[in-house]
Amino acid sequence: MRKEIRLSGYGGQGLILAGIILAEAAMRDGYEVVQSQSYGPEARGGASRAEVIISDEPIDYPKVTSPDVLLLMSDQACKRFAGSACEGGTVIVDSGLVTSVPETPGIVHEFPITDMAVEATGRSISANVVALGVLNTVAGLVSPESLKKAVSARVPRGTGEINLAALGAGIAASEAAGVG
Amino acid sequence: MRKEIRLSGYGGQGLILAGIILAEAAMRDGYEVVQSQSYGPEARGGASRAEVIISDEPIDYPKVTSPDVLLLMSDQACKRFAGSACEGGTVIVDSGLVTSVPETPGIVHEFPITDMAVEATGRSISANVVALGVLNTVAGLVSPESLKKAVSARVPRGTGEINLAALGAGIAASEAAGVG
Amino acid sequence: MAVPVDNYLRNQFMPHMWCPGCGHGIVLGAVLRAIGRLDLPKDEVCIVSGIGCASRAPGYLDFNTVHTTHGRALAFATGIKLARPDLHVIVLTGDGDASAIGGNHLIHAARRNMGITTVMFNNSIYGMTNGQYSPMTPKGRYASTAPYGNVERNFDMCELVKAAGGNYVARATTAHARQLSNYVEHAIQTQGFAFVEAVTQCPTYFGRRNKMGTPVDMIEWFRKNSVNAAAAAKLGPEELDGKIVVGEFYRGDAPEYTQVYEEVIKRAKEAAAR
Amino acid sequence: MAVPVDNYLRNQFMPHMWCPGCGHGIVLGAVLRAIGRLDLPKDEVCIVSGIGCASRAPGYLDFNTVHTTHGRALAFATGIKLARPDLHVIVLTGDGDASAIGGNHLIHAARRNMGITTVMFNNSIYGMTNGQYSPMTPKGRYASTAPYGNVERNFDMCELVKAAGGNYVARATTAHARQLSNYVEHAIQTQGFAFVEAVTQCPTYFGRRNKMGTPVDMIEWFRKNSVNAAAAAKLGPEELDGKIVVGEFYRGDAPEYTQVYEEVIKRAKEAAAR
Amino acid sequence: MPGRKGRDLRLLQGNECCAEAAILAGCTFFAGYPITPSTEIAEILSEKLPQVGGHFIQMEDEIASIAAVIGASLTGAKSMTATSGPGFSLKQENIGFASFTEIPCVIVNVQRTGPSTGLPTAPAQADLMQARWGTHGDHPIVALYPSTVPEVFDLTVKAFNISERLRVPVILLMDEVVGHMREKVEIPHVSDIEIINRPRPDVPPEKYLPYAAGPDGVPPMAPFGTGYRWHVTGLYHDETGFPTTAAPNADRQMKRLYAKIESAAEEITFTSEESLDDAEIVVVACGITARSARRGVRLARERGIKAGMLQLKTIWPFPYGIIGDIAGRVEKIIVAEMNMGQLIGEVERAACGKCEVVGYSRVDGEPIAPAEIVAKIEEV
Amino acid sequence: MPGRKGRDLRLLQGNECCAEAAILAGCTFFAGYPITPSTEIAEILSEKLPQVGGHFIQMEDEIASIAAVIGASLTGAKSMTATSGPGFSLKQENIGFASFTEIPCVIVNVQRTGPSTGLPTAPAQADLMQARWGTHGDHPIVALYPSTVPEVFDLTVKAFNISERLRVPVILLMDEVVGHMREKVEIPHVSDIEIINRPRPDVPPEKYLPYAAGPDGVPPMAPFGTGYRWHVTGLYHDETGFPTTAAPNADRQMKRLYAKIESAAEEITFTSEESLDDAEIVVVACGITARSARRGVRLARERGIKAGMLQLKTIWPFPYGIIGDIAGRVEKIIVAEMNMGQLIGEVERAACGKCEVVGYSRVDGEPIAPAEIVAKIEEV
Amino acid sequence: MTSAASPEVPVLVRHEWCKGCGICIAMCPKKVLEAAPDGKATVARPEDCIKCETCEIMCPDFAIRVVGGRSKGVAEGKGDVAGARA
Amino acid sequence: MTSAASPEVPVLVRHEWCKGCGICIAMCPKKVLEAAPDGKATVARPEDCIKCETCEIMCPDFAIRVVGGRSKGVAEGKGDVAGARA
Ligand SMILES: Cc1ncc(C[n+]2csc(CCOP(=O)(O)OP(=O)(O)O)c2C)c(N)n1
Ligand SMILES: Cc1ncc(C[n+]2csc(CCOP(=O)(O)OP(=O)(O)O)c2C)c(N)n1
Ligand code: SF4
Ligand code: SF4
Ligand code: SF4
Ligand code: SF4
Ligand code: SF4
Ligand code: SF4
Ligand SMILES: [Mg+2]
Ligand SMILES: [Mg+2]
Repeated sequence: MRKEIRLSGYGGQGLILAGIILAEAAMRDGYEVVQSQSYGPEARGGASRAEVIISDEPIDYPKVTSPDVLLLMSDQACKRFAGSACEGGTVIVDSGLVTSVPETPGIVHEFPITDMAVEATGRSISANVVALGVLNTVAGLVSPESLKKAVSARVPRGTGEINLAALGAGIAASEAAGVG
Repeated sequence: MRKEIRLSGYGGQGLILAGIILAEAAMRDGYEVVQSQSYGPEARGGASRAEVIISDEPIDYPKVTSPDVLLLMSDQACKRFAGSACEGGTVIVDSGLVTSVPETPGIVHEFPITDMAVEATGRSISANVVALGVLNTVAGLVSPESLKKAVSARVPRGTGEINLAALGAGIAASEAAGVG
Repeated sequence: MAVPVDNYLRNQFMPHMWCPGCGHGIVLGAVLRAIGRLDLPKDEVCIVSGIGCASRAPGYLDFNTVHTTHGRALAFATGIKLARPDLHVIVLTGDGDASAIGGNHLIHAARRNMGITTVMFNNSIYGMTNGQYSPMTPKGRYASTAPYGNVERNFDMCELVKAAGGNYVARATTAHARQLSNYVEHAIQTQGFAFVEAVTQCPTYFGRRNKMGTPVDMIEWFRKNSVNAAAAAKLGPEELDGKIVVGEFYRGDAPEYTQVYEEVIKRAKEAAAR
Repeated sequence: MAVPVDNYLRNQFMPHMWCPGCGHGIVLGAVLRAIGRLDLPKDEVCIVSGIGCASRAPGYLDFNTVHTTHGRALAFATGIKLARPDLHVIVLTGDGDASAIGGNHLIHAARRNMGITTVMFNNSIYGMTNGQYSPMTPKGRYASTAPYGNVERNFDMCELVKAAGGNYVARATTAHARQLSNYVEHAIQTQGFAFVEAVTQCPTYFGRRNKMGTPVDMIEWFRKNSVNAAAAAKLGPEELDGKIVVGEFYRGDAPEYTQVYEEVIKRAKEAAAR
Repeated sequence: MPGRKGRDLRLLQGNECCAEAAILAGCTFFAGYPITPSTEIAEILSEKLPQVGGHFIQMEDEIASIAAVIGASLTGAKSMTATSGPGFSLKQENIGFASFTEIPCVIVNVQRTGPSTGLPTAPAQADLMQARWGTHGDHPIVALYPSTVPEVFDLTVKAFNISERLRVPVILLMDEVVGHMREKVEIPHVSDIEIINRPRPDVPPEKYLPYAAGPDGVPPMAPFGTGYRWHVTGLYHDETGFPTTAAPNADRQMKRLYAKIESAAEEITFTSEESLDDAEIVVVACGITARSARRGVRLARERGIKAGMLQLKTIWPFPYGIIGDIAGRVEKIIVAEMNMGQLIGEVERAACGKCEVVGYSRVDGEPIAPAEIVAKIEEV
Repeated sequence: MPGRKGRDLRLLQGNECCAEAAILAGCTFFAGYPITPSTEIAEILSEKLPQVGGHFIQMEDEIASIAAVIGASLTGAKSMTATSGPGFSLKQENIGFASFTEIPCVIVNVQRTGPSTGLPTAPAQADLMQARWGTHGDHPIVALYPSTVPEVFDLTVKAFNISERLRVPVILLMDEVVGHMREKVEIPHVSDIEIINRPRPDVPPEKYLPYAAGPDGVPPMAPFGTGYRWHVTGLYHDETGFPTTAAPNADRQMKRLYAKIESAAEEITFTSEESLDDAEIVVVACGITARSARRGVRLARERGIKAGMLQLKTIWPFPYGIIGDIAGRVEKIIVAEMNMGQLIGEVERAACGKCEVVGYSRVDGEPIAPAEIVAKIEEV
Repeated sequence: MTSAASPEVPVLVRHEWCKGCGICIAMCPKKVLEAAPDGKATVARPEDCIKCETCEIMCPDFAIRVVGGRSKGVAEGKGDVAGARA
Repeated sequence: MTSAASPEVPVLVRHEWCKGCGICIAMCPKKVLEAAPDGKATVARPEDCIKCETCEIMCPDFAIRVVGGRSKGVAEGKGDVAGARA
């Protein structure tokens, strides 16, 4: 098993942290894992991206080429990465931010992620963790317990509660949507 | 024919200039020539040295190993280089400056070179050119005409006369001594 | 005839790569307006920079432009100016570029009084590398390499350049964009080395780390915490602590380097002719 | 208890390599007498130099000594001081070493206020490489790379170090060997960065090229052309032209770097314990 | 944060891991100047070093950084700096000084695509030769090259140990990709980490000859300020440490410096291999490329090709012997690297015509993928 | 001072000759920082350049010197700097910049015994590999290496010509001995000296693509301030000169840089040989060592040994082909060099096992004498 | 290419260049400008504009041009931003 | 090892270290010192010495030691050389 996950949006959405949390959850589940992210000009202004590879054997090639799971949290991210999803892969879109989803080989699931975050925690900044909840529920990557532990371990001090709420909101919404 | 000449004394005696003049004279005579000199700490305080190789074929190895002609103008120079002369080579010593000549495989010719310079030109600084006159007369390296031209071309502006006088004094003295 | 700013931009590369609200664009605008008022022919302007966010400026400008190595802009510019004294050579540099790795070239260009205008975009941080402290980061401020607060004092770059021998020295902030532009204009008009420190906001790193709010908040902060030179002269060190002194601090009239070197050429040619 | 100078020499390497009449030995004597009066334990003194005639000093001194790379003495010294704040770190450097290639490290050491005493042996020339002009060669003087007279102005290094943030700044010449020694003593006692410029004679290159006569003549020249700081304050720039201003110019009390860093360690340990 | 089974499992970025490993290896001093993609090492150490009573300083440039590191090392502190291409170029003069004066220190170069400013956030493996030859004059150097984050841990510790043991600057070459990616690392308990400290004199100060080496060629080193007053110079020096221009000494000194590395070559040469035994085609690679090479070789085996791979974790001293042996028993060696061909020169030299050596290069800022390796294996 | 037969025969020091040749080659700009044993070049140019209306400046260090040289070259001035080991190390970052941005310039390195401060007035040939690999990242470079003062003249002129022709920094490696010795040189009349100038655009400014190269891989270069406003950057850039991070461009750009040198390799490879035709043992050497090798080979021939020699005047690009050919027809190659073995690595690579390659090194600051060469020839 | 199509609009905002930093909006002494839903500047009260050029000078993105401004894009003058707002 | 063997000589010159620069000779306020034929310093008029230590402080070669000087080789005090000579 090798799962490639790409989280993309714009700088400031916290997607790199989301990638780290997901990777750490996978590690807690005993998987091999590699997490990486975009640097360079695209990290400033343009599309930002975090990538995670989860595998049950050592990961040789650490780059994501055609993600099994793709999170798209901006129009620019869509433009750049929608086509990169693997055939039949899971594509999660923040429907509140993305105005139109370009063609993609994956199967699109739309959630108003940022709006959900505002609703659940009052802060749009926790959209990254909401997204994690959604994404993991839809794609079934790691155990919910590990994900929770990883969230607690990695979010900034004092934001644990809020972020667990965000995670819960994401999980609940996707379960409710019947895609979990 | 390959002749190795080493001029040695202390910094400030102008022996590097003397080496250049000798080399230039040899060049004017149509010889191949290499001139080099000491750098490094020994140039400051310790024994200074200039070397000339004159040859009628291209000079491959440009270092002097056992000089055919050796000029010694200080005790330190004697100590360091007297032994380096080749068997039967010409060794010219400034008898006014050198207190004792160590053993040498060469044949020693003593001249009070610096005193001669003061006598001939009133200036000890022209001892280097006096030495050239002596050395060339004794060892017969280059034509006197070329030597004169080289002196005129290389000594500082306005010192031509004095230096030609010095050269003449050196030539005369060695001729008088019957070693020319 | 004044030339509008747009005329100096390589529009095809806009929008530029600077973050939203980054003050570098305001400083660059001030520079371009100064060039426009002086109506310098584009072909006679050479812009040189080092490496950093600020140093990306030349790529957007329709002059002879060089984006060199980190800290070395003034050394490259010195070669350009000496080989072509008729060019207007302007160095656009960051605080790290100019005061850290490039500090030596700065003081030597000032000492030689090279006819170069230097505008230092001082955002008190290494922006390009994501927010480490620079020699212009005030003591106590936070940065990614100063997690416990910066223990180093910042240079007073204007004092330093003056002490090194520069002929023109001034400072303004993005809250003083008009003066800033005037200072740059005066700097370009200076014969000899001219230095303008432009205090500017990096909301992304300096602002965020130090909880300074939005770009607008940062500009407001500059405005509130600035004192002009005349007023500053009447204040004591405690009162000036944490304040930004703005103004034109020095104008000298030492001869410019390349002009002096023309003398050398004259003398040398005479000597050679003899 | 004062310790005599001889005790600090590595006698086996004497006589030293400096030319007859070279002022470097006088400056070094002044430094050693200061150390002797302060009675610093040899094991607690670390002497650091760069490259040049002046920088050969440490080889002759019976302390912890490092002869580093050209211009970098202060950067090496910064590492030594920060890792061992209890050592007395003294940098002996030439004008080329400190003001040319090493200029940046000098201003940054001053800005950081590193607890280092720097004595710059200023003979206005690159001695070791046979007499090229340095950033301390006065305008108009001759050097092997200034055959038509030097076109560059020299730094006022004391001003520069002060502007950069040093806590102690003084200048004397070999004609003022006693003051010089006192200044070095004060420098060593300074908490923070201390800088003493020792104007000294290079008879071999600077003297000879500029027809300044014997070493004695050069010392006399220094004496005649020196003005003390108090007197200088009353003179105009023309009157001061070509003069050497000697004296103690500045004493500051900014906290020393390694002491401030101790605070960081304290805070960090607290943070880690939390 | 212990993981399952009580092990200290951590998800660490390569750069972060390097910083953690440095501290566990005993590093107490870091001086640096920020540069992508190495900066995280400095950032993390600025936070962690003072926590253990160590010192962090951001210097005015890279030249000053390596100088401060050497200075600190003179006082006995295990010292490190980290940089990338442009900074590595600037450090070269003082790396030569450290090599020649035998002051231990570790220099991390997280490589990016050069030359010049290049592509600051893209990976390349083009500073391999510079790591060996970047400074002027003959000089000994050691360079290690991890390909995974756990290897970063291991080789960072080894870098300090080798540096201390042999009194030589050790360069840790890293790929941008490795520096910036997070992987699972098991951090050993500090008591399980082998730590080597520089040899100290066992004679009293009056008897101390700072450059008199034992049979292993490594002279004992007394920290400054401990009663041993010695002299350090970048001039040729004899056993006393004082300069001499004597030709026989120069010869002796230089040859000892080379010999001390040579005689330890075996203990400091680290490689890792895959299916080498019966391989007919062997891929030689290092760093991130070695991962793809490993996968590529497995895929090739699946297709029935007798492929193998050799990962070089020690680049300098170069394992000529090991590669020469392999060259003698295989048909082809493929050297895969992210540059215009650097390692391949050394491999060709080592192979000495015993087998064909072909290169596979990529120089566009993208890592080489396993499929490319397979294709190359199939092609040759 | 015309010599006999109206020729301009002069007795010149190597460094002096380099300065004279530079001016005759069209050099109008020099920036440098003094360092033994190269300083005379600066000293002479400080006097002579203003005499021809050129500019000399002594910068604050070597980094600034090469930067100023590149800056001046941007305005169209043929520019040069001169240094020795420590300064050469410091210049590396900006040499990479010049190589990558294709700004012509000549860098003289009069080598001394390194590493670090080493033996500042003693010769060594230990910056050979640094000349190729001193800066980070892949980059093209050319390096020439004279062995006599007349060759200094010739190769200095060629250095400028190649630099202009290929828009590449050219390194002139010299031995301290050659830089400091005086020999007879015949200075050609200026009209007899072939001078090559950098390609200039033949299109109007609006059509100018500063990095669009013709078939020879060399793009035309417009001096700053002549109406062509273009952008120079050390980032990867496309034909327009503006930065791009696109991977295919990076690949294209780097490969063009290598190809432009490769395609000119023949015209820029200079060697000199002695009795190669029927030689069984060949000595390969450069610089001052080549002189002893030549004499040594003659002496060996006198003793009936079929010896020959190959002098490399172009070190980079390395003449692998020429040496490979020789290796194919001789029994042994002896590589004589004043270092711990640098050239020999390249020779071994070129020989590729076709003949035995043995080294003869001297690392004590003294040149290799002809007798040593003879002895080595006899020994192998 | 600008958000102002009608000729009487005194201030042009180059929408593709604007990054929505809000500086012009905050600095305009007459509150002429406002943020659009995407955060970028729009001219909300053109009639209030006094053509002081503060917005143009303060825009870090060269995204604002005051039509027929006094100084033709090379604004000079005394007084800092505070002055302009006062 | 010194040119002064008898105990009453107030100034010792280390002959092997002296380079004959003449500084001590010129600077001595009492003309105690003179140049020997080899240029090196000798104590010509020991009886005139006032032990001011100027010679010791001014010797660049550490070749002079004033016996029982006030400051035991760590001379301090006010006044420059001119002062000492006055
Ligand atoms: C030799 C070298 N060292 C370090 C770097 C990394 N670097 C790039 S930009 C920069 C600092 C930029 O700061 P500043 O000059 O203040 O400009 P800003 O980004 O803040 O505008 C650094 C350290 C480099 N490119 N080259
Ligand atoms: C990197 C480097 N550049 C240049 C040199 C050559 N060099 C040695 S000493 C020196 C100048 C010394 O001048 P200064 O510091 O004034 O000392 P002085 O010899 O005058 O006492 C120079 C340029 C060097 N050793 N290293
Ligand atoms: S990082 Fe800071 S300096 Fe750089 S563009 Fe962004 S705001 Fe401006
Ligand atoms: S060259 Fe000058 S500075 Fe150097 S030792 Fe001689 S006199 Fe002193
Ligand atoms: S010109 Fe002045 S009033 Fe008009 S919109 Fe701009 S800032 Fe406001
Ligand atoms: S200041 Fe410029 S970038 Fe910012 S909101 Fe206004 S128009 Fe847009
Ligand atoms: S101590 Fe004073 S008086 Fe005595 S010899 Fe020395 S200088 Fe002259
Ligand atoms: S000052 Fe010193 S070196 Fe000079 S003559 Fe006197 S004793 Fe000798
Ligand atoms: Mg900045
Ligand atoms: Mg000096």
